[in-house]
Amino acid sequence: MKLHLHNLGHRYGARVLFRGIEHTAAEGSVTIVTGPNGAGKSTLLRIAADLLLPWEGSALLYQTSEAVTGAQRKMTTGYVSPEMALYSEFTGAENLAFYARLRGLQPDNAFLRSALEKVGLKGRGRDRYADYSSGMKQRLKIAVAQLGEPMLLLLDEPGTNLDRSGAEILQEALQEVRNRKGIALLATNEPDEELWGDEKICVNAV
Amino acid sequence: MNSMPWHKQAAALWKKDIRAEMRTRVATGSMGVFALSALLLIALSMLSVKGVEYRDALGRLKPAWDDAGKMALLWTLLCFAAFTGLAHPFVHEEESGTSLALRLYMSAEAVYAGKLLFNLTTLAAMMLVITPAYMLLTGMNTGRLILFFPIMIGGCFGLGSVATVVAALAAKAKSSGALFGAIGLPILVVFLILLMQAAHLCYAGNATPISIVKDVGGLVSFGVMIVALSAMLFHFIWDD
Amino acid sequence: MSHRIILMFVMAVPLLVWFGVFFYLLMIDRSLRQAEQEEEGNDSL
Amino acid sequence: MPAQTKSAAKLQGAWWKYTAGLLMAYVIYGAFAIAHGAIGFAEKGVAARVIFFHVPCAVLSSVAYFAGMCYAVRYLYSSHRKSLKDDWYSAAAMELGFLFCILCTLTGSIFAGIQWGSFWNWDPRETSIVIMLLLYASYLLLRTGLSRSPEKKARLSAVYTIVALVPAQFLIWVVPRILATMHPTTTLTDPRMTSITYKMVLYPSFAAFTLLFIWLMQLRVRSLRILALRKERALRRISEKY
Repeated sequence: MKLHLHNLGHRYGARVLFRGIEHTAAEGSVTIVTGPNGAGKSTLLRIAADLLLPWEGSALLYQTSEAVTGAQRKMTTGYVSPEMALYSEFTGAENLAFYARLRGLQPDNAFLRSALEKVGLKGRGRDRYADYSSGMKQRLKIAVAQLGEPMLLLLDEPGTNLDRSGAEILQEALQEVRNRKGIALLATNEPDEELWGDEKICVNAV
Repeated sequence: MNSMPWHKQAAALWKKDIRAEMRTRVATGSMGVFALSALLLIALSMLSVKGVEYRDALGRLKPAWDDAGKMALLWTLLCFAAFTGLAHPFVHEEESGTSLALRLYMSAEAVYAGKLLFNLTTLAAMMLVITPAYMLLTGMNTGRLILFFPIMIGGCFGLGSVATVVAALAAKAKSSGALFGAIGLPILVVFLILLMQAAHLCYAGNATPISIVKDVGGLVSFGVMIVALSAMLFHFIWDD
Repeated sequence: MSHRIILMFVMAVPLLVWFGVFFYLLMIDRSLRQAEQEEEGNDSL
Repeated sequence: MPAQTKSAAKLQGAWWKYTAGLLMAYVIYGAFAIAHGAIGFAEKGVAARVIFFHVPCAVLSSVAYFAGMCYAVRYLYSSHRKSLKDDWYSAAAMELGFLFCILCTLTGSIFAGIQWGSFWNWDPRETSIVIMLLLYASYLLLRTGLSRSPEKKARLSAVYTIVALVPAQFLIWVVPRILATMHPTTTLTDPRMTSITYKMVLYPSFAAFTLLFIWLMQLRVRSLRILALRKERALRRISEKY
C-alpha cells in the first residue's frame, strides 16, 4: 500500500497553485502537508481524494502493483474538510447511519453507539446536527471519515474548533491508521499537529 | 473492501431524501401549495367557457373546453408545479455543502439514480393528489382507462426525468432557482405537445391501434431517451 | 410604373443592407487580425 | 500556440470572403430579377421570392445545432486535458444557430403575412421554430449563468446541448408529421416542382449562406480566443504584481 504523488501540479485558470510535487507515502505513515494560506493544501488533498483531476501529474494509490481507481478508491478513502457539511435536518446518529450504508455497512444501534463514543459524542446521537456546536460537528465529521476503516485518511485542517480531548481523538485516529497499515495525510499549520507526522510535504505557491 | 453496487447506494440516497422531505416538506409543500392555488385559478377562470359550444370545420357542435383541453391544462399546471419544487434535492445539496461528501461516498450514476427516483416519487405523490382534485373541480373524464393510465405514467416519467437533469445543471449555476425554469421549460414544450397529442387519442372514439402505439410510444420514448442521455452524461455535471 | 421597376426598387433595399453588413464584417475581420497579432507578439515576449 | 495560428491562417485568405459577398449580391439580384413570380401564389408570386432567403436560413439553423452538438461531444469525450477550443466552436455554432433561427422566423413571418393572411398561424413548423428559438435562448442563458469557471461552463453547456438534442430531434422529425402543416414538403426535394430560374438562384443561395455561416463562425471563434487570451494575460499580470 502506497500513495504516489508524481509531478503533481494544479492551477485555476492562469493562477498556478503548485507544480512538480513528488512524494511517496509508504504504508503506516502519516504525512503532514503544510504551506501558507492559499498555497493549495486543500487542493492537494482534494486531488488525493480523487475528487479533483490534477492539471498535471498524477496521484495514484497502490494496493499491490496495480493502482486502485474509481469506485474502489472511493470506498477506501476517508476525508475531512472544512468545506464538507453533513445534513442539518438529521441527527448525528442518522447522519452516521446514512454514510455507513453508503459504505456498505449495517449500522445497528451498537455500531452507531461505539462510533459516537469514539469521537466523544456519547449520548448526543439523538440531537440534530444543526444543534451541534462547531466542535461537535467537527467530531462527527471525523467519525464519518473513519467509517469502514478507510486505508487512506485525508484530514484537511481537522483541528479547527477542537479542544484538547478532540486533539487526542485525532491522534488516536492517526494511530489506528498506522496500525492497519493505511496512509494518512494531514494538512495543517499548527506546530503541535505538525509533530504527529512521520514525513512532511511543503506546498508553496509558485 | 469491495465496492458497493450502485443500486444499493441509490436506494440509500432515496431513503435519505424521502426522510428529509418528511421532516422539512420543502419540495412537496411548495409544489402542493402552488398546484392547488393554480388549480383553483384555472377552475375559476374557466367558469366562463363551461357551457359554451362551437361549430367545428365539419359543422358539428363541440364543447369549447373539452376533455382533451382539460387534460392539456392539467399537464401545463403539473409542469409548472414540478418546476417549483423539483430543483430542491440538488440545489439543497450544493448550497448546504453536503454534495462534497456525496461525491466522495457515491458514484455519479448512483447519485443520478437516487435523485431521479426521489423526484419521480414526489411527482407521483403530487399527481395522485392533484389529478383527482382537478377532475372533481373541472369535471374532466378519464376517457379510456387503458390509455389514461399509460399517459399519466409516461407523462410523470418524462416530466421527472427532464426536471432531474435540468435541476442538476441549474444547481451548478449562480441564481439556480431562476435558471431552472428558464432552461427546463423549453425542453418540456415539445414533450407537452406529444402529451396533448396522446391525450386527444384518449378521448377520441376512433383511435386505431397504430396511432395509439405511435403517440403513447412517442411519449414514453421521450422520457427514456432523456434518462439514457442523462445517465450517460451525469458524471460530467456532478464531478468537479 | 411597371411591376418590374417596382421590383428593382425593392431589390435595392436588401442589396444595400447586404453591402453594409459585408463591409462591417470585413472591418471586424481586420480588427480581429490586428488583435491576434498583438496577442501573439505578447506571447513571444 | 503555433498549431492554433496555423489552423486560423488556413482560412485567413480573403478570397472566399469576397466570393461570399459577390455570391450573396448575385442571389439578391437573382431573387428579384432572374426568378419569375411563382405560379399559384398571391400578388403575382412576389412573396414566394422570400424562399431564397428563408429556406437556407431554416436549414442552417438546424445544421448549426448539429455542429454545436458535435463539438460539444468532442469536447466532453476528448482525452485527459480538454481543449477549450472545442467549446468555442460549439458556442459559436449555437449563437449563429440562434441568429439564423431569428432570420428564418422573420422571413417566414413576412411571407405568411402576405400569402396566408396572418403573420402567425401556429403552423407546426412555425411552432417548431419558436421552440427551437427557445432552446437556443436557454442555452445562451445557461452560459451566462455559468460565468465563473470556463471549464465548468464548457462542460455543463455541452451537456445541455446533448440533452436538448432529444426535443430538437422530436421537433425536426416527429412534430411536423403529427400535426397538419401548410408548408410544402416536397416542393424543394422534387426537381420537377421548381423551374430552371429558381434553381439558378436557389442553389447559389445555399452556397452563399453557407459561406456566410462559415465566415461568421470563424470570426466568433477568433474573438472568443482573443477574449480568453486577454483574460489569461490580465490574470497573470495580477498574480505577478502581488
